[in-house]
Amino acid sequence: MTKMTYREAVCKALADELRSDENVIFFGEDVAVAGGVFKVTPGLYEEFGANRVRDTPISEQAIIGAALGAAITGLRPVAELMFADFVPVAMDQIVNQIAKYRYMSGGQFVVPLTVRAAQGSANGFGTQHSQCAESWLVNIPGIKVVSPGTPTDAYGLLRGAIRENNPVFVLEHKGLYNLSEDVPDDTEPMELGKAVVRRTGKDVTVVAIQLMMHRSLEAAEILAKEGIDVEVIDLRSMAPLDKATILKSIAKTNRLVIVEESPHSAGWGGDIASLAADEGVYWLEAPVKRVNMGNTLIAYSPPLEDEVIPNVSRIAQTIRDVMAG
Amino acid sequence: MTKMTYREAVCKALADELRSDENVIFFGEDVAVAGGVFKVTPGLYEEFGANRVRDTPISEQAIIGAALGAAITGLRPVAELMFADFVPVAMDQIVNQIAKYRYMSGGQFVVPLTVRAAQGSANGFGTQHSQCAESWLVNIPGIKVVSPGTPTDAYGLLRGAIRENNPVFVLEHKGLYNLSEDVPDDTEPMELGKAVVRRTGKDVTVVAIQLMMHRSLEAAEILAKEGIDVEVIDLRSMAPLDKATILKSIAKTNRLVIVEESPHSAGWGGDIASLAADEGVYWLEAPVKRVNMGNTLIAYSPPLEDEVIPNVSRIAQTIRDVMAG
Amino acid sequence: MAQALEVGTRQDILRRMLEIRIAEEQIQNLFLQNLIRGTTHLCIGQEGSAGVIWAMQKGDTVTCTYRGHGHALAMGMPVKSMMAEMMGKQSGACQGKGGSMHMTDATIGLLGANAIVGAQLPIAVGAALTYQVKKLPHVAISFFGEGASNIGTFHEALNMAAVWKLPIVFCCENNRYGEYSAQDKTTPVADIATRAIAYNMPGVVVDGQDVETVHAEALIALERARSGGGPTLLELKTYRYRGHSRTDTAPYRVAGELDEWLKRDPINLLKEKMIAANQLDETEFDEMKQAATQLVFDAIEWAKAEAYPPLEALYKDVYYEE
Amino acid sequence: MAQALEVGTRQDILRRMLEIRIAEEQIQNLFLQNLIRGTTHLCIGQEGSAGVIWAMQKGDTVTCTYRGHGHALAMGMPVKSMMAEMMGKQSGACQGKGGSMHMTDATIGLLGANAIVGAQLPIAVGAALTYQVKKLPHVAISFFGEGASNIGTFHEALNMAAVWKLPIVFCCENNRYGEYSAQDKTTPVADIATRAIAYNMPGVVVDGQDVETVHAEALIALERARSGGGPTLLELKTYRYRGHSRTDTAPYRVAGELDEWLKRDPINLLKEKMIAANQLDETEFDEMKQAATQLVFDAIEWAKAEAYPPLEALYKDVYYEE
Ligand SMILES: Cc1ncc(C[n+]2csc(CCOP(=O)(O)OP(=O)(O)O)c2C)c(N)n1
Ligand SMILES: Cc1ncc(C[n+]2csc(CCOP(=O)(O)OP(=O)(O)O)c2C)c(N)n1
Ligand SMILES: [Mg+2]
Ligand SMILES: [Mg+2]
Repeated sequence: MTKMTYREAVCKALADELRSDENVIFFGEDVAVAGGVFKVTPGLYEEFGANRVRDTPISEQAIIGAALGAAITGLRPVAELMFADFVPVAMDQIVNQIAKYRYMSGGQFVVPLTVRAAQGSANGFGTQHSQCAESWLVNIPGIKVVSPGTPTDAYGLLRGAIRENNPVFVLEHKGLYNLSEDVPDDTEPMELGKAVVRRTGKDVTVVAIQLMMHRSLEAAEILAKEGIDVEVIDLRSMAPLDKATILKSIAKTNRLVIVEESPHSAGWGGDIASLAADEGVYWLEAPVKRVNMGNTLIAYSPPLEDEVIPNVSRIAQTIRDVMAG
Repeated sequence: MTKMTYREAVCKALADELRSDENVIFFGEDVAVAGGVFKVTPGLYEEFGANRVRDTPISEQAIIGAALGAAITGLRPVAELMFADFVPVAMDQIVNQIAKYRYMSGGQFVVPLTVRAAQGSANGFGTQHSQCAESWLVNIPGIKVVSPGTPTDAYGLLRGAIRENNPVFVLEHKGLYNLSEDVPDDTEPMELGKAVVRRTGKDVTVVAIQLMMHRSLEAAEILAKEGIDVEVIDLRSMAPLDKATILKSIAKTNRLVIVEESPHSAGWGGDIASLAADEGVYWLEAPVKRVNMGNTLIAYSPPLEDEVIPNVSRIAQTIRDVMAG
Repeated sequence: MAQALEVGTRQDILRRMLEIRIAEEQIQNLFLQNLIRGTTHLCIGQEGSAGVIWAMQKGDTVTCTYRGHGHALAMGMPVKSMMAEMMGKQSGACQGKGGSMHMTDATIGLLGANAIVGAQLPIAVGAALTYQVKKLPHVAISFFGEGASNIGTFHEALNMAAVWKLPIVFCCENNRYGEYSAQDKTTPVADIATRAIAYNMPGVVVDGQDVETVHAEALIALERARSGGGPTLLELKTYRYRGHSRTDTAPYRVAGELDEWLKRDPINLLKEKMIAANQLDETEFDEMKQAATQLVFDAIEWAKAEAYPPLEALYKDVYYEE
Repeated sequence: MAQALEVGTRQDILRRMLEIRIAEEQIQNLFLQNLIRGTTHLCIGQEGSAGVIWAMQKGDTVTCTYRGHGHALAMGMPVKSMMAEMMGKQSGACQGKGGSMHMTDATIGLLGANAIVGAQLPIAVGAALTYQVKKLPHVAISFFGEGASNIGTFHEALNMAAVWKLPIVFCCENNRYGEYSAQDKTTPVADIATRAIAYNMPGVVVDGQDVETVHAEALIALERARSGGGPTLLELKTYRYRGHSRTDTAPYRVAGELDEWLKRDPINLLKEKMIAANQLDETEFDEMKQAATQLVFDAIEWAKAEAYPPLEALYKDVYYEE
C-alpha cells in the first residue's frame, strides 16, 4: 500500500507505462518541462527525456491528429488536452478521425492512443473552464471513455487505457486531484468497461461518477440515518457501459437515481434511464430521476457555481423523493 | 398552396427573410455564386448581391465565429456548414462561444444567428459525410436545434430560426431535399419547440424526426393492417423539447418507441426515454425501445449502409415487440 | 520614436496605465485572499497596449482574452464594475457570471474576453463583417498572445479577413511566453508579424513598451482598416512581469530577462518622457499614483460590500426570452 | 527543367499515369451507371503528382484526400483493390467500408485518404513524429489542395512540424479550384508556397505538370526531411480537367483556361519528352495505353463480380478486439 493522491496516481501510471513500453510517448501543452498546468506530470520529462515527453504549441487539433498518426505507425501516444473544455477545439479529429480510422479502413489499423483531460467544476474557473466532457464523447462509437473517481482507479484505469488497442479518453476530475487514499502496490492496469458498487444498499440505486459519486456516498450516509439504504454505483467506464451491474442493482432496488455533473439534454444519464426503461421497465417502482445541471451553464459567481453543480442535499432530496414516489 | 420540394422550401425561406430584413446575411462555402453544394441556394447571390450573400474560404471555425461576431453587432447571420459532419470542425465556436456568449456576459448580447447544415445518410457518402448532428448539439444549453421533416416545416422552421433571437441550428436532411408537397402560401415563421403528431393512434407512441419519421409512418401503415394503431410524433424541435406532446401521447398509448438515425449512446433518444421513465413511469406497460444505429458507424458499402440506418421493417418489428412486451 | 501626443492625452494615458497596474496588483492580492476564485491573468508590464485603445474611435470594438483587464480599463470599464465582476457580484460587468477571464462591456465596445485561446479572433472578424456589410465607419480589433498565433482560429480569422478586406486590426501582444513556454519552444518564427505574409496583409513589429509608438502604429492600422484598406497584423513586443496565472512564479524565465524589460517599463517610459518635456514632475506623478490607488481601493471596498446575484440568475440569460 | 529520369523509370511512370487517367475516366462512368454510390473526385490532369510518389523510399508514408485515387495507384494499390472498394465490395482496399473518398492501404504506406478537408495533415505529422521518436529513416508526406491551406489544421500541422523539425513533406496540389471557388476568391496569396514563411520552412513552387520536375523537387524535400532538415512545403501548380465531384461540369471555369492547361498535360509532356529522346514511339505509346485500358477494364469486371461484405461486418472493427 502506498498513500497517494489522485494527482500522484495519474503521474505514477504514466511513469510506469513510459517505463514498461518504449513506444509510449506523452505530449501536450506545458506537460513536459513545467510538469503540467495542474502539476500532475512533474518529473516525466526529466526521466524519459525530450524525445518521449514533449511540450506542444497551442494546437489542440494537431495534438489529437498527431496522436492518431503516431498511433497508427507504431507508437502508443498519450496526449493531454489540459482542460476538458478544450475537447470541442479538437472535435473533428475526435469524431471523424480517431473514432473512425480503424472502421473506415476496414480494420487496417489499430489505434492505441490515450487522451487525458481534466474536467469538472473546481472553484471558480468559469463558464469555459469547468465542464465535464462525457456527454460530448459517449455518442461517438469507436472511442472509449473512462472517468476515474479514486486514486486507485486513476492509476489502474489510465494504465489500462494506455495498454488498450483503441482510442481511450481518460477524464480526470480537477476537484479530485488532491484526494488521497492507499493504493495497493500491486494494482494492475484495469480492464475498461467495469462499474463498481461503492456502497451496497437495498432501497434505491444511485449511478454516478467522480465528484458526484463521492457526494452520492455522502448523501447515502445521511439517508442511512433516515432508514433509506442506498446502493451507489460508480460507473468508472462511460463507454463501454457496464449494463449488467446497473440492471442487477435495479432488479434489487427497483428505484434509480442518476447524478450527472453536466447538462440534462442528451447527457449520459439519459442512456442509463433509457436502459432502465427498456430492460428494467418491469422492475421500476418509482420515477427514474436525474440530478444534474438542468439545461443551464456554469457561472463564475460563487453562489451560482455552488448551486448549479449537484450538491449532497440536492442528491439526498431527490433520493427521498424517489423513495416516496 | 404552392407545390415545392424541401430544397426549394429552404431556399424560399432564406429568400423571404433576406427580403424582409436587411440585417439578414447568408454565407458559407460555395453557397453564393454556385448556389450551394446541394443546389439549395441558387439565385440568392443574384438577388441580394455579394455584400449579403457570400462564399467563404474553407474555414468552418471562422464561419461560425464570424456569424457570432456579426450577430452581436447587429446582423442576423445565417451560416451554412454544408455537411453536418463538419459540425465538429467548428465545435469550440459552437460549445464554448455561441452557446455561452449571452450567458457569460450577463445578458449583454442577443445572439440571433442561424446555422444550416445538411445531415443524414443519403446513398453512399461514407463514414464522414452521412451523420446526423442532433445528439452532438442537444447537450449544449444556449443553442436551439430544429430538424424539419417536411417542406412546410423546412420553410417555417428556417424562417422561425432566422427570426429567433438565439443561436439556432437548422439541420436539413439530405435524403429529403427532393421530397415535395403543397406548402400553404401563408405559412408563417414557425415557433420553435413544438412537436406535431403526424399520425394519431392509440396503441403505441413512436417519436422520430425527418427520414425516420417518414419511415415510421410507413411502418405504421403496415402495422395498421395488423391491427396495431401507431401514433407518430414528429419532434421537429430537438431543443427545446416539447415534453407535453410526448407525455400526453404516452399517457394514452402506454408504450413508446424512439427512432434515431444516429448511434445509441448519449443519443437524443435517451432523453425521451428518460422523460418517459421519470414523468411517465406509471403509464408504461412495456419496455421503451430505441431503434437506432446501435453503437456502430456508417460504412460506404451499399448493403452495410442500408442495414445500419433503421428501415421500415426494423421499425415495424420493434413496434410489434413492444406491443408483445 | 513616435511623435509625442499632446500633454492632456499623455496625462490621461499615464493615469490609466497606473490604474491598470495598481488594479492588477490588487487583483493578485484579492486572489491570494480567496476573494477572487479560480484564476487570474495579469497584464502588468503590458500596459503599453493602451496605445491601441487610445487610437480607437467611437463605435470601434474589441475582442480580447482572459488577460484582458488592461484592455477593459483602458477602454473605460469602471474599476468598480471590474472589481465586482472579479468577486462574482451582481453589479459586476457581467452580473458576476463571467469572472476574471471574461471582462466584457458592450457599452464601451468590449465585445468579450475569451478563455479559449484564439476563439476571439473569428468573433472580431464577424464584428468587422457587420461594419462592412452595413457600411459603418467602425473597426474591430482583436488582441491575442504570441502563443495563440499557433492555433487554427488565428489562421482562419486572418485569412477570412484578408479575403474580404475587412476593417479589422489583429493585435498580437507578444509577451515572450505562452503559459510556461518561451516563444521559441512553440513557434518557428521570431516575429509573429512575419505571419502576415501568409495573408498578404501588412505585418508590423511595434515597440510595445512605448505607448506612443503603439498609438501611432495602431492609428495607421485603424485608418487603413477604416478606409477600406483591409486588415493589419500588429505585433507589440512586450513582456509580462508576473507569472502566467494564479500563483505562477515564472521559474521558467530566462535569467536577467525581467530586469532588462523593467528598464523599459511602459509607465516609466511615458513618465520620463513627460518629465523630460516638463509636463510632469515626481510630485505630480506621486499624486497621480495616489489617486489611482485610491480609485482602485475604493472600488474594491465597494465591490466587497455588493451582493451576489440571486440564485434565479442561474437560469437567466441561457437564452434570450421575449 | 529537371534532369531526365532513366528510361525504365520514365516508362514506369508513364504507364502508371496512363493507368490513373484511364481508371479515373472509368470511375466516372461507373458513377454515372450508379455502380459507385455517393460521390467521386477525379484527379485527371493532376497525374504529375506521381513524381512525388516516385521519390519515396520504402517505409515512407502518405496521407491524402478524397481526391486520392491517383496517389493510391501511383503507390501501387492494385487497380482491382481500388475498383472493388469503389463498389463497396468485401475484397476492396477497405473491405468496402471506405469507398471512393477513403482509399487506404497500409501495406503500401498509404495511411488514409480523408474526406474532411485538412484533417490528414496533423495525422501525417503524427506519422513523422513516430519516425523521429523511433529514429527511423522514414518520411511522411501529406497531400492537400490549395483550398485546404485556409483551414486551421493546415496551420497547426505545419507549425508543429516546423517546431519539432519533423521528417515530413507537405505537398499542396494547387489545381486552381476548391470545389467551385477559384483560388483568388478564398485565398489572399497567389502562391501557397508563400505560406511556408510563416513556419520558417522552405516553400517551393513546382511545375506540377512536368512529372520529372515534380520528382526532382520531391527528392530534395524528402532528402531534407530524412536527413533531419525538417519539413518542406511543396506547391505543385496543376489543374483538374473534370469537375469537383460527381456530375459537376465546372461552369465556373475561366474561359479558355482548360485549353491552356491541356497543352501541358502531364502524360503528354512526358510522352513527348520520351519521343524526342527516341525512347518511345506512337505505336509503343498506344500499346501502353491499350494495356492500361485492359488492366482497368479487367479490374472493373472482376470487381463487379465480387461479393459485398456480410452484414456482420457492420459491427466489426468499430473497436479492435483481442
Ligand atoms: C484552446 C486553448 N488551449 C489551451 C488553453 C490554455 N491556455 C490558457 S492561456 C495559454 C497561453 C496563451 O499564450 P499567449 O497566446 O501567448 O497569451 P498570453 O497568456 O501570454 O497573454 C494557454 C495555453 C486555452 N485556454 N485554450
Ligand atoms: C472541413 C471540410 N469543409 C468542407 C468540405 C467540403 N469540401 C470537400 S472538397 C472541398 C474543396 C477542397 O479544395 P482543395 O483543398 O483545393 O482540394 P481539391 O478538391 O481541389 O483537390 C470542400 C470545401 C470538407 N470535405 N471538409
Ligand atoms: Mg504570450
Ligand atoms: Mg483545389
